[in-house]
Order: sequence, then structure tokens, then C-alpha cells
Amino acid sequence: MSTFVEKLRQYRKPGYYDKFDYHWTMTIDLDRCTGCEACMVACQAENNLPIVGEKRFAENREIKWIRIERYWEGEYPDVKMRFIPMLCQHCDDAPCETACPVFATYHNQDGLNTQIYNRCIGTRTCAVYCPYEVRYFNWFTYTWDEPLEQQLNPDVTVREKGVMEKCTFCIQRIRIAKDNAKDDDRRRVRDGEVVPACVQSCPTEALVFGNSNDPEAKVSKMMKNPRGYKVLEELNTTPSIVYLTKVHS
Amino acid sequence: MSKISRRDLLQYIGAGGIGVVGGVLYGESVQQNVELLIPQVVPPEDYSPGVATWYNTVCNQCPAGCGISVRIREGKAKKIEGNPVHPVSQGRTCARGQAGLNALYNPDRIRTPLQNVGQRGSGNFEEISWDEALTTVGSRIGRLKIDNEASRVRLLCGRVRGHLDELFLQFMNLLGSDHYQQYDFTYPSALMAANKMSFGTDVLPYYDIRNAVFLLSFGADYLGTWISPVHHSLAYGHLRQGREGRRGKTIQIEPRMSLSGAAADEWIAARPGTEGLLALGIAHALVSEGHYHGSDRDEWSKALQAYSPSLVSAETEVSEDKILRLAREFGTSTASLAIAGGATAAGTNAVASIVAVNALNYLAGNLSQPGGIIFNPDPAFSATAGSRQAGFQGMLDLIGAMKAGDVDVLLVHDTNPVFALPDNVGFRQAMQNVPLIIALSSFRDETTEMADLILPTSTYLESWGDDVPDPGVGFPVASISQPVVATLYDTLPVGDIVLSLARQIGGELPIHMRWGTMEEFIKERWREEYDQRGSEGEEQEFEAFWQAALEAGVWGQPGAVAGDQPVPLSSSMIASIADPVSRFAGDESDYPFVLHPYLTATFFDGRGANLPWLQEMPDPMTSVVYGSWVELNPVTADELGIREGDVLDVESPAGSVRVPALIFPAIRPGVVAIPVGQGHAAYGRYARDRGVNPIHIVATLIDDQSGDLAWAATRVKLKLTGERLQIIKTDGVTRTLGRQILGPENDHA
Amino acid sequence: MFDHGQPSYAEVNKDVLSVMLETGPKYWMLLGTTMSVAGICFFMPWIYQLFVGVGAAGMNRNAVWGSYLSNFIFWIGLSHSGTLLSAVLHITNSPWRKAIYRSAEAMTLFSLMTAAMFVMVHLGRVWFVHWSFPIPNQMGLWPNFRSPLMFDVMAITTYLTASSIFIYMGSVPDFAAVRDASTGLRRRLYTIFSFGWRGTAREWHTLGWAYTFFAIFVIPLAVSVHSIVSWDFALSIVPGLHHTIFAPYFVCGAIFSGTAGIVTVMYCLRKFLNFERYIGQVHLDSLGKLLITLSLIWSYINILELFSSWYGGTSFELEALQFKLTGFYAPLYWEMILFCAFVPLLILFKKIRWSWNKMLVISILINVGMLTERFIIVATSQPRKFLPDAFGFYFPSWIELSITVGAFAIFATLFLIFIKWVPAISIYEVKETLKPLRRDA
Amino acid sequence: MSISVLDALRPGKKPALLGLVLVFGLFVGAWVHGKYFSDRSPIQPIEFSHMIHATDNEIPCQHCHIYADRTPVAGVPSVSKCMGCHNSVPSVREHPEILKLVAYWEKREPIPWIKVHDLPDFVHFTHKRHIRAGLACQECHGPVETMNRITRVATMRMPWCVDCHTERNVEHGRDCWTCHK
Amino acid sequence: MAIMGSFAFEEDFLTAAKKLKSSGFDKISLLSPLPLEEAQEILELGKSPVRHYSLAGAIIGAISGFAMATATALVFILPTGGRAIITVPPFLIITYEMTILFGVLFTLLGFHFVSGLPAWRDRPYLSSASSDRFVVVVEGAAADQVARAEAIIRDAGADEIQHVGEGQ
Repeated sequence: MSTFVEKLRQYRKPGYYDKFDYHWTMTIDLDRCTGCEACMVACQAENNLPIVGEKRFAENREIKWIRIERYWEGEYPDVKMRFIPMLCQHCDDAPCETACPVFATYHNQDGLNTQIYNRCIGTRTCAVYCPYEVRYFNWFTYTWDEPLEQQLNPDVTVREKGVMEKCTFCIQRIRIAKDNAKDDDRRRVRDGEVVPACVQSCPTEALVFGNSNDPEAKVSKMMKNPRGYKVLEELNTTPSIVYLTKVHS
Repeated sequence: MSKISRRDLLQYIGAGGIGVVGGVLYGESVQQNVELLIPQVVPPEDYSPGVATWYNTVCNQCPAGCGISVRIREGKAKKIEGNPVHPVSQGRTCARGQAGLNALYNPDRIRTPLQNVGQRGSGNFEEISWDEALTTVGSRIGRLKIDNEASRVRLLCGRVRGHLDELFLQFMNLLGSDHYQQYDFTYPSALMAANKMSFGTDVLPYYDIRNAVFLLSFGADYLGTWISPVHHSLAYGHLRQGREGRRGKTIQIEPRMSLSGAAADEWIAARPGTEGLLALGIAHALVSEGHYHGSDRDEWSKALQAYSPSLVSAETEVSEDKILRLAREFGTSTASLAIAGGATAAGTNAVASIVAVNALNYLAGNLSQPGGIIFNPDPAFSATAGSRQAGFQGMLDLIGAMKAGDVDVLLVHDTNPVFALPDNVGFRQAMQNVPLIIALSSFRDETTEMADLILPTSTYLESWGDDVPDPGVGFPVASISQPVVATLYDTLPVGDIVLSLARQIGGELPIHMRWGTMEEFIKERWREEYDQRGSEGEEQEFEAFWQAALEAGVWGQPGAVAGDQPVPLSSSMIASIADPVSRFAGDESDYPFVLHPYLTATFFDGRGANLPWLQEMPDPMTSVVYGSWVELNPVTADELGIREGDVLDVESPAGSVRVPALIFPAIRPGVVAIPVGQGHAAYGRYARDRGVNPIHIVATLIDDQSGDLAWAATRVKLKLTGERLQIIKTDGVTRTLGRQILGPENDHA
Repeated sequence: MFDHGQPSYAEVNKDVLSVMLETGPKYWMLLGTTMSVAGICFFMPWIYQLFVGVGAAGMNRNAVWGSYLSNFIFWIGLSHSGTLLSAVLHITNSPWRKAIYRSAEAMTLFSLMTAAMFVMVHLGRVWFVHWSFPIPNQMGLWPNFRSPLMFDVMAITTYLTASSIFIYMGSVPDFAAVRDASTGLRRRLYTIFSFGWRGTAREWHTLGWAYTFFAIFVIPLAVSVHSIVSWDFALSIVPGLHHTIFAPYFVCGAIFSGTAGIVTVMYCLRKFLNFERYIGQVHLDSLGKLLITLSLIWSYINILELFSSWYGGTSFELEALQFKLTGFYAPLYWEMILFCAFVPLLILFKKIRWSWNKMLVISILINVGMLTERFIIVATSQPRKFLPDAFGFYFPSWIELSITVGAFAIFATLFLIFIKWVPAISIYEVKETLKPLRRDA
Repeated sequence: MSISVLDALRPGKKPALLGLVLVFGLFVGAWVHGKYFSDRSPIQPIEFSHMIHATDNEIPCQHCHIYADRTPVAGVPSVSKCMGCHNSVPSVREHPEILKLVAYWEKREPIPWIKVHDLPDFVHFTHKRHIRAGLACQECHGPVETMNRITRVATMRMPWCVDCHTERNVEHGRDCWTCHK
Repeated sequence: MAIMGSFAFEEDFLTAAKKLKSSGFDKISLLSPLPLEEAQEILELGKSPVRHYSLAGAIIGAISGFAMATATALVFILPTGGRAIITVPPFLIITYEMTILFGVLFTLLGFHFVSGLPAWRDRPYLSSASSDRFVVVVEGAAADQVARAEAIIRDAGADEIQHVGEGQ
């Protein structure tokens, strides 16, 4: 009986998890970010993002799991350009997840906001609900001009038309790291073993990724930075990405 | 249900039969396609299916020479990342480096040797065999050699470093032609010349942005395109947030905000062409305000007398206060660094401007200091590649020779002068006078299209080679480039082609160039280097070294020598100070705007335009994809009644291009900017017939001292054509509208 | 009640059944036209879209929802008056309901079906639509009942079931009348359709009770359906959609457009099926008054919505508000206000209220306005959400426009088929409104 | 005069029965197809018998499927591997199936085996983890050592995987991203 | 044996019905083209048991609705959006819809049970009953009572009387 009550309590608990197994988190230091977009191409290469073509771009149908948003401040001559990389925030209270009628997106034990492409039926509700607009829809089945398809990453599936997709924090790399950890008889992945493609490429090291459950992880230390904030925090989506503001001098 | 008639029974059986057949057909239709399981005939040694392996090699997407690691699965390249042990890239890559895969797997690669069968430049090519191609070339060159006319053979290539350069040189020498030239639009000729004047060194110094505290950049887009962007970005990250409690500051001086301008704390749009003057103004203030304490203070103040901040302020339209403030900060910061590049190094005053900037560095006392300019030791090998840079003057000479009929055979490799030279120098027309043009190329760019014979080269990911990054990183480094995948098509690495040609030509060439392949050649050279450096030279040991070097992709002596180069005397520096104000082609009244062409972080000088990932990468500053645009200040646009998307005729004294307008808040009024990179007439499906090439309308003014093309010294006028064109960009509204996006302090509407 | 004198019982049968039993070439031509329009404008583009992907429509990264969803709400809304009105009037025992409710309910059913079609058209991978139904499946994975879309699935399924049952049960005695007036296969079919209905007192009694219960169930159901549709939007946090007023707003708008739709359908029935005798001034008058009331409520809620956006004062809401009122789609917004808030006020004039032609025009204008309203909801809010950099723009493609037009043809086709299969006016209930025949009369 | 639904239904009896027979036939057809014509045991280019190799000659699985315990893919033996043994087995050298093998080898062509166990592209599966977790090959592939022609025993569909993960209490075994990619 | 009498006037029909009822005939069917409250009163039908079906359906629907939402959520635990696995408010909406769905379905079932429809077996009927005739059917009358019933019907003013063989 007590286990029943315990279980019921668990099922009634908001968010369900007591604690994430890993809490994958990213920090993005805007003071380092130069807007060079190396991360965008890295992501495109790693995650088989399609080459959509000029026509689709003109129609605003591009797919970029990570993009750089640009904001101007002031007017000439005191004009400033601010870059902010925008990718799936892997919100713990994600508005998109509840929207899906078929559980194609849900929150897993690693604190990741998942998207199971093969389950998606394409209602696109998640994209509407997402305040960060980081969910991208496959309006068409995209193809690669032969032989460009040879560079497709076999660890990531190629999505067909009618499917929503988004940043996965490079789940395939997390998977490989966990696999290696198991091979070494370690239960846990070490800090720095998982590096998503964008973080890996970032030439200014503005992006840091890791398990924020581990207080020793670099990302946990970065999160303590007083410059840290979360985008659109007032929406209470509790994102997993912490931005560090640009310093004014 | 008493009796069923025979007729009924047949009907039931029929229905059942149809059902069964239908069921079987249904089963057949939902059956998965037959997938085959193809085993290897003989498995390679280190082959593991489903497991990735990494091979280190060198990136060739720009001349920075970053080390890269390529992820290989089942023999196919999947991902390019930085080589973590390589001192230039330190595990990082830029967008262009990543897009190298697009070059390897580009659908528009040349797959077999081709022979032109139509009119030259018409693009009618026919496939031929390697034998045929090499025989044709070999016999032609061989005949010239026998006739002692080998000097009528010319070799023009892009920026080639490492032992490939030596191979080319040897080939041409043995042939008896001293016409081996390199042409690279982005080669910093002015910087080299200025440094030679200021510091007396032929080797580019290492700019230690990483440890700088105050970085003053005169037009150098060090984060996007200048010299070694990935390395500078790493340094920039450290400058900003790498040191506890000490955030470096950067100032960018340029008429149109570049990526580095956006990153800077302050962006100053001085009058175009006066950046060098501004540097002198700052130098004047440095000395006169007493921030310089050297023994030669008086000499400096004398030399800088004419550049008082008030005078400079009037000329540059930068306020005197600002000049004084910059001087103070520059003079008092613990580690100040001034660099120059971009448009500053592309006026008629380029060398003078850079000399002025060098003077700033000298006055701040940062030469051979951490966070300043560190003089590189001699590179590991092949230090002379830069000296073969033709420069603009060299290209004019080549054109002259071609026009005069002095060139019989022109070998072109990895350079695209038809695209990267102004239209009115007539490179393309001059090519018509050359009887035989041979392109050693992977892609059919504009220059390759003009060839009679195309010998397809393998890409850098399929070839052997080595490289010495230029500039170095303060200590001698060499990287090995190795093929990471098997050659995709019937192509050969360029070194192998040269060796084959040598064999084909015969004579003493094959005797001296006895290596079968580039790999053999490189390995032998490395062995020689290894032996020279006083190692035991045992076979076994070199093999181990070679394997280790291959695995690491790089070999060097970290921290061996840094800054032990002599600091040049100030007298030579003082003597080289000249009035650095650029002239402009075109009269201000006829051509009211200064044209500011700029290299883009996406296409560099246009060589990236055939890579779909780069075409689809929004321009970092404007978010535009697929196409060109001309940037205008909002106020200017307002005055002229120009809206975004209005197609303008941008007319210079040298020509005109038709391009849509883009309103850009961070450009000086009176300046219009057009990105370089698009506007290809050939170069594959992704690049072809897209946008315009501003280099084509650049007037052929040259820098007074280096003779290089002053590509930022052209004036233009704008004409509304009445047409409109949608500029494809990913941005919506580029103001935060007071929303909490950029962080608590940064959000003001 | 009867503008042209009271008909006899037998005449009622004859009048109503003749529509079903006698079919002229005009009907076939009309049916042929609507069917081909449906085929060419709706199904062909849709099939094209199925092969190409939803990209055939004009939606994009910033506006992933487009006209398909606005059409969906429109048709759901149109469905609202039929069954709901019929049920409410049944419970409140309003006699004027009886002549019009059958077609009104048919309208409900068919617009609901059309709406369901739009869900299919909207979906990216419609071939997996069964994953959103709670049916046992080999993956052991069920739909997510926490999702507002699942509320929709449940609500619309229930609504479709309940209103089909409602209309069917109400028609059973009339099926018996059809049966008795025909022979051969039709007679046999209608014997089955009418369950062998004889019209005994017990049958009438049971039907009466059951019908009342259906009505009781249907009223809250209809209200819930459109509330739930509004929650698809309101449960998001998108500025311009995240309003608590949305549920009543949608319900009211739905009844509003549905009532206008009934006027249109009444007009057609009267005009083309010669039901002048049964559908008279009293119906028009009552519907007209209802329209005014609904229009006023609708206007009030609209003002309230603007007010709460403005009063909230966040940059998000203000921006959304500003774009709605003055942005690219502002002309559409003001067109909607004109058609839905001001035009219905004309009905206050008896002259207009009593004119069939004028009411037809007004009812169509109202529905044009309501279609616009749905479009504005979709097109103005979600391309302009939180991050200005991701602001975008949405304009429907010709495929969407064609499908929008085709949907009306589908609706018309279904209606045309309906009038040949089901008595368009409830025979027995019309008889109830007649004075009983007396021997001494 | 009278009325009856049954009467009205009567003429439809035969079409209904015919329809029923048709539907029944469909099921029978689908079953027959699944049993006898499916891709579960396709005819291979060479009649390779696991029975002879694994049972009669007692060759362990991983002698040929060498990658199974270290990579995601089990791997089919290379042609050279087959030849390596068969060169030294003179007794069957003249067997027609072996001659086929030799023919492939001499042409330096791979043998186009037909996949029996094929997972769709969106599934992430690794042999390594399963073997290192101590699973016997037979648990998924069935008694391969007794088969002359290989037959797929398990469905290899999602519920089959999930059931096993549930039964064995695999850590996060029911997280979708464990198997989907 | 069954006797059918058809009336043109409602009042005559009701008179006949009343008389037949008071004369002890219990298997009377009163066929009318429209619902007649008086006829239902004569047969003392009172409140219909259909309402029990509706109530039962609603309750079953409510329970099964909530149970379905809960149980399916527990079959495969997939947390979404920081909500609990068993989330009451959304599940109540499902409950609400299922209540109505089952209520309607059960009411339909109730209608069929209570009214005895669909009527498989042959039943005496006049096709004019769906148009403008009111028909009284007396069934199961003993042979000696037939004449009396016929007399009552005729006296009330029936314009047509038929004898129908039962089970025909």
C-alpha cells in the first residue's frame, strides 16, 4: 500500500523527476560570441540539416537548429550590434512538450527536450507554442545533390517531410560518450566528454556544455557567473541554457 | 441454409479466391524492400564498421593553415573539426573550414580530365583520358623545352605553401622557366611591405591578441577574414573573458562595421582612407601627452609634428577628444596592440597607413612583449613562398606578357584571377592570346572555364601535402596534410600531376624529380628535415616520428623561440613615416560615394561560393543568404529615397554592377559597401549567376609603395533602376523592442 | 406561422418528400458542378500537397500554422449553430425551430466533416493520424491526453458522433415516411434506416425522451467543443493568443457565424426547394434578432480582448496589438469589424430583417467577416511572437486559397446529397405545429 | 399490411456472405504470404548453412561476425575470411555452393547477401552493448545454429524491443532516445 | 389475430383508443404520424426508462474517461512540460468529453431497448400512418374478443378496418 501511495505521489509530482540523471546544460557567453556562425555550419554538418535552396530561404523555410539572432542598438554613429545564438533551450517546463498529441516530444531523464522524428505527425503545435522559435518543420523531403549525401552523419537520421525537428544537444554524441563510459566500466560520463558540434567548433569558446548536476563541471561554474541570465525568463519555461550578458565598457 | 447451389458455391469460392490473392498482394506490397548486406572482399586493417575514426590534416579553405580533424565512417568523410593539438586552430574551426566537406563531395567537381572542344570560354568540354591529357601537355611543354623556349611556359597558382611550393619551383626551374608566380587576392602584400619597412622582417609577425588588454584595429576584420580568423577568435575569447577580473578592450576603426567591429567596444567610422592618419594622430598624442618615454622621444615628436590631433580630427572627422582618449588608453594599458588590415590596407596609402600603425605599436612599447607584436622565428621550412606572390603588379606584367604573345603555355592552379581582378585589367581577354591554357583545378571556376585542358586535381582532403602556417604562432610549426578518404573520382593530387608531367616531359626532369608520388616526396623531405635537425637519423626512429606526426597532423617546437628577434631601430621606423591619406578614383562630385568592398566571413574572396553550406549560411552582419547587396546608411538611403530591395546601378569610373540595396545602420554616410564573394559567372550550380562581384568595378589604382591593388579606393555613384528584388535574409526585426533577450542590462528599446 | 395558409398532413409529406423523390437535371448539374469544384479545388491540390509536403502551402518557419487552421476553426464555428440551436430551442420548446432544425443540424454535421478534413490537410504526416486516437497499438504508446490537441480530438469525435446521432434520431420517423412513400430498393433501405418505425405511442414516447437527453448532452458539448478549439490557441503563450477570454470569444463567434450560416441555408432551401410554406417570416425574424444579440456580444468580447492586451502592457502584447490594428493585415481586421460588428446592426431595421434578400447578403457578409477573423487570429499573432529577430510573415499560397474554396464545394456537395437522402424539413415536427384536423371543421 | 426490418435485410444476405468470405480470404492470403513468401527467410545468393558451420563444425558466432562485441554492427565475414578457411577444407571444394564462393573471390566481388534482420534508419541499435550486457546471440536471432537457411525469428519491431527492455529492467530502457535517433 | 383501424381524425382515434383500453385490451398500439401526448397518456407511459441509460452512460463515461487518461499515461511514462504524469485539469476535460460521448451512446442504446427498435419481426402496419392516418392496432386479442374490438373501432369512426394474421 505504501508503495502505491509513493508511486501515486511520484505520478502527481510536477515534472515527475526528482532529479535528472544528467542535467545537460549549456552556457553561452555573449561577451565572447562574435557571431561568426561557425556553430551553425557545425550543426548543419553534424545533424544532417538539409540544404534547402534559395527558393526555400526566400519563403523562410530554412532549417537551422542553431541560429544567430542579430539586434541593433542605437543609431549611427553610436550603433552597436548584438549577437545571440538561439537554439533549443531544453526548457524543463517546456511549452512545446505538452502540445504534442502523440508524445513525439517529451522530457527525458537527462533533462533533454526530446524530439522523436519518427513519431511526429506534423501538427506543428510545438513550434507555435515555443517562445524561442527553435523548432523547425520539414516542409518538404529535402534531398542532397549527389554525392553530397555521402557526408550525412549515419548517427543521425534523415528526416522526411511533415516532421518537426530541432536541436538535440547532439544526442548522438551524448550516446557515444555514455557508450564509452560503459566500456571503461564507469557509470558516469566525465565532464568535457560530451561536446555538441556547436560547442566543439566555437572559435571563441563562448559555448560551454556539461552536466549541471555535477558541481565540479565547468558548466556549473559558468552558471554561477553573475552575468548569467535566461532568455525570456519571465515566461517561466526554465530553460537549460544560461546566457552570460555582454559586458558594457 | 439447407442447400447451396453449384452457382452459389462457385461465387463463394471466387470471392474467397479473390480475397486470398488480395491478401497475398497486400502482404507483398507492405513488404520492405530487399536490403543487401555487402561484405568487404578483403577488409582493411583498421576497419571497424559503425565506428568513427579521425584523421588529422590541414584546412585549405583559407590561407590561415588551421589543423583539422576529419571524422571518417566507412571510408566517407562526415565531419570536420579543429585539430586540438594544432597551435593555430586548437581544436576549433570556422564555418568555412567545416564546409570543406562540401568541397570534397561537391556535385560540381571535375571528375575526369577535360578538353575544350568549343570556343575558348564557352564551357564545351569533352572527357579525355589521363594518358591523353598528360601526353598532350607533356609533348607541348617538352617541345618548348627542346626549343629552349621553356620560359614561354608560365605557372600561376594560388597561395601555395609547404613542399608543394618547392615542387612547383623545382619543376619550373628544371624546365628552365622562371615564371612561377602565385596570385592570391587576399595576400597581405601591403602588410608585408610595411613590416619590412618598419621592422625589417620578411616573416609576418605574430599578433598576440590573446594577451592584449587594449586592441586597436584599423580596418582589420581579425575575427572574420584577416589572416587567421580562428586563431584570432580564440585569442579574442581569451582577451574578453579568459583572465580573471581583467577584460580586454577592443576598438575598431573602419567605415563599415565588420564582424570585428560588432564585437568591439567602440566602433569608429573615420573618413575612409584616413585611418593611417588617425593612427599618426594618436601617435602624436601619445608622444605629446607623455605616454611615451623612450630615448628617441624627441625624434618622434619631430616626425609626428605635422599630425596634431586637431589637424587629424579635421581630416578624419573623428573628434579630438576621442583621439586623445584613444591615445591615453593605448599608452597606459598594460598590453596594447594595434593592427591594420581590410580597407585600411587597401588604399593608395596602404603601406604608409600600416607603417603608422606599426609606429603606434612601437610607441606603446609592445614589440616582442606579451600582448603585443611577437616576431616569428624562421618557419620550419619553405619560408620563401610569399616572395613568389605576383601581387597586382606581377599580374599586370603577366597580362602584358600574354597580350604580347610571350606566353605559350599557361598552367593555372587554385587561383581565379578572372574573378579576383578588376574587369578593366583584361586578364580574360589576355588569355585569348595564349595558345594553350592548362587548368589544374577541382572546380570549373571562371579561370578554369577559359582553359583548353583541365587536369582535375583532388581536393585537399584527398591529397598529400604539408604546410607551414603563415603567420606562425611564435614558434616553428609544420603540419602534414594527408588524404582522409580515397580519391572519389578520376582525379590526381596536384603534386602527382606535376610529377607525372615531369616524367612525361622527360629530359633531366624525371631524374631530379624521381618521386613516384607526392607522398614519397613529402616523406623524403620530412626525413631530410628530421635528419638536419640533428636527430640520430635512424630509419626506425624516423618512421616512428613520421607516424606520430601523421597522427598528430602537426609537428612543432612549442615555446622554443618567441620574441628573441631584434627589435628594429626607431630611426628606420621614423624614416618610414609618410603622409597616409588615400587618393580615390573618381571625382567626388560625379561619384559621391566611396565603394567599400569587403571580404565576407562566408565566402572569403569568393572561393567559398560554390559550397552550399556557405551559401546557406546567413551573412553574419546582415543575415542575407544567396546573393549580393549594397549597404547604405539609413540616412543616405532616406535622402535618396531608396528602400531595401531597390535595385541600384552602382557605377564606378571602371564599370558598373546592378545590385539591390540594403539599409545597414552601421555604415558611414557617404560610403557604400558591397561584399566580395558572389557574382560568379561559373564555379558550379551553387555559385553561378548569383549576385555581383564588386572587384570587377574597382578602379586600378595601386598602393604607392607596394604596388598592390588599392581595392578600397574607388568612388561610385548610385542610380535607382526602378526594379525591385527581394533580398533573402533570415532576420525579422533587428531591434529588441525592449524585450528581455540580451540580458538584464542590455535590453533597452 | 404559415405565410401561405396551413397545409394538410398529407401535403406536408408530399411537399417535403417530393424534394427527395423527384430529381430534375438541374440537381444533377448542380451536384456535378459542386463535386468537380471539390475535386479540382480541394482534392487535387491536397493530393499534390501530400506528395510534395505541406510546403505546398504558404506557411513558413515563423508561421507554422496557416489558413488550414483558420478554415478549421471557421468550419467548426459554422457547425455551432445547427445542433446547438436546435437543442436549445428544443429544450425551451420554441415552435419556430421545427421547420429549420433539420437542415441546421445537417449544416453542423457537414461543416464538422469539412473541419475534420482541414485537420487532415493541415497535418504534416496525415498518414499517421491514427496515432492521435486512443486505440490499442503495437507500440504500447498512447496519445498524450495532456495536449490541447487531444482535447480537440476527443471533443470533435464526440461532437461528430453526438450530432450524427442527434440528426439521425430526429429523422427516424421521417425515414419511415420516406419508406411508406416509396417502393423497391429505396423502400427496403428506408425500412432499415427507420428501424421499422411505426409511429406507435410508445415509440414516440421513447424518442421524445431520448431526444431531450440528446439535446441536454449536446448543449454543453457544443460549448465545450469551441472552447477547446480556442484552447489550442489560448493554451500557448503566444502574445495575441494567450487570452482567457478566448473560450467565450470563440463560442460566441461560432454561434454567430453558425446562425448567419443558417440564414444562408434557409434562404437556399426556401428558394430552391420551394419550402416557402414552411420557412417563413417568423423564422427570419427570430434569426435576425438572434444575430443582433450575438453580434453585440461578439463586439463586446472583441473590445475586451483589445483592452486586456493593452492593459497588460507588455511589449509582446502591445506589439501584437499594434500589428493587428495597423499592420499589414489591418485592412482585413477592419473589414472584419465592419462586417461583424456594424453590418449586423442593420438588422435592427424591420425592413431589412423582413427581407430575405437583404438578410442573405448580411449573413454572407458576417461569415466572410468571421472567416477573416479566424485568419487574423492565425496570421497576425504567431509570426510575431517573442523574439523580434524571428518575426516573419505569412501569406497563403494559391494551394491554400484553392483548398479554401474547395471546402465550400465539399460542404455544398454533402448538402446536396443530404437533401436527396434525408427529408430536409422535419415532417412530423412540422405537423406538430399544424392545428389538428377536426371532424367538425 | 405489415412492416419488418428482417424482410428488408433478406436480399442482402448473399452479398454480405460473399463479402465475409472475401474478407476472410484476405486474412488467409495475408497470413499465407507472411508464412511462406515473406522477407523473413529470403533465398541467399549462396546457400550458406549455419547448421553446418555452427553446429557440425562448432564455429562460434564471433569467429565470423567479428565486430559484434566491439562495434554497433555485427558484420558479415569478408569474402577473404570465407576463403581463408575454405582454402584449407579440400573435402567440400567441389561443392557447387563453394564454387560460387570461389567465383566471387576470383572476381574480387563481394557476395550480395540479403538482409534478414533490417532495422529502419531511425533506429539506433548497437550489438556491442547487447553482447557486453551478456545477451546470447540466440536471444534475438533465434537458434541460428540449427538453421540451414537463416530465418528471422523475432519481429524486430518496437514493442519487441521495448518488452525486452522492460523485462530486463534496462536502465532508461524505455526512454525513446535510447533507441531512436 | 390483430385488428387495425385507421382514422382520419385525431379525436376519433383517441376515443377509440380510450375505449379499447377501458374495455381491457392491453396489447394496443397507437400509430400516429406525429407524437400525441394524449395517446401516451392513454397508455400510461409516464417517465421513460431511457433516462436511466443516460445517467448510467454518463457515469460510465466519466469514470472511463479519467481512467483512460490516467492509465494510458502510466503505460509509458513520458513527462511533458514540467507537468505531473497524472495531471487532473486536462484529464477532467477528457473526462467531460467522454461523459458526454458515453451519455449519448447509452441514450441511443436505451432508445433501442425501450422502443424495441429495430423491429426485426413482422408487425401490423398501414403505410398511411406516416402520412395522415391515425391507426389503432389491437393485438393478441382472443378470438371471441375480436369482434368486440372491431365494433369499438368502427363506432369511433374508423374509415378502414383490417384483420391481420399474426406472425405473417
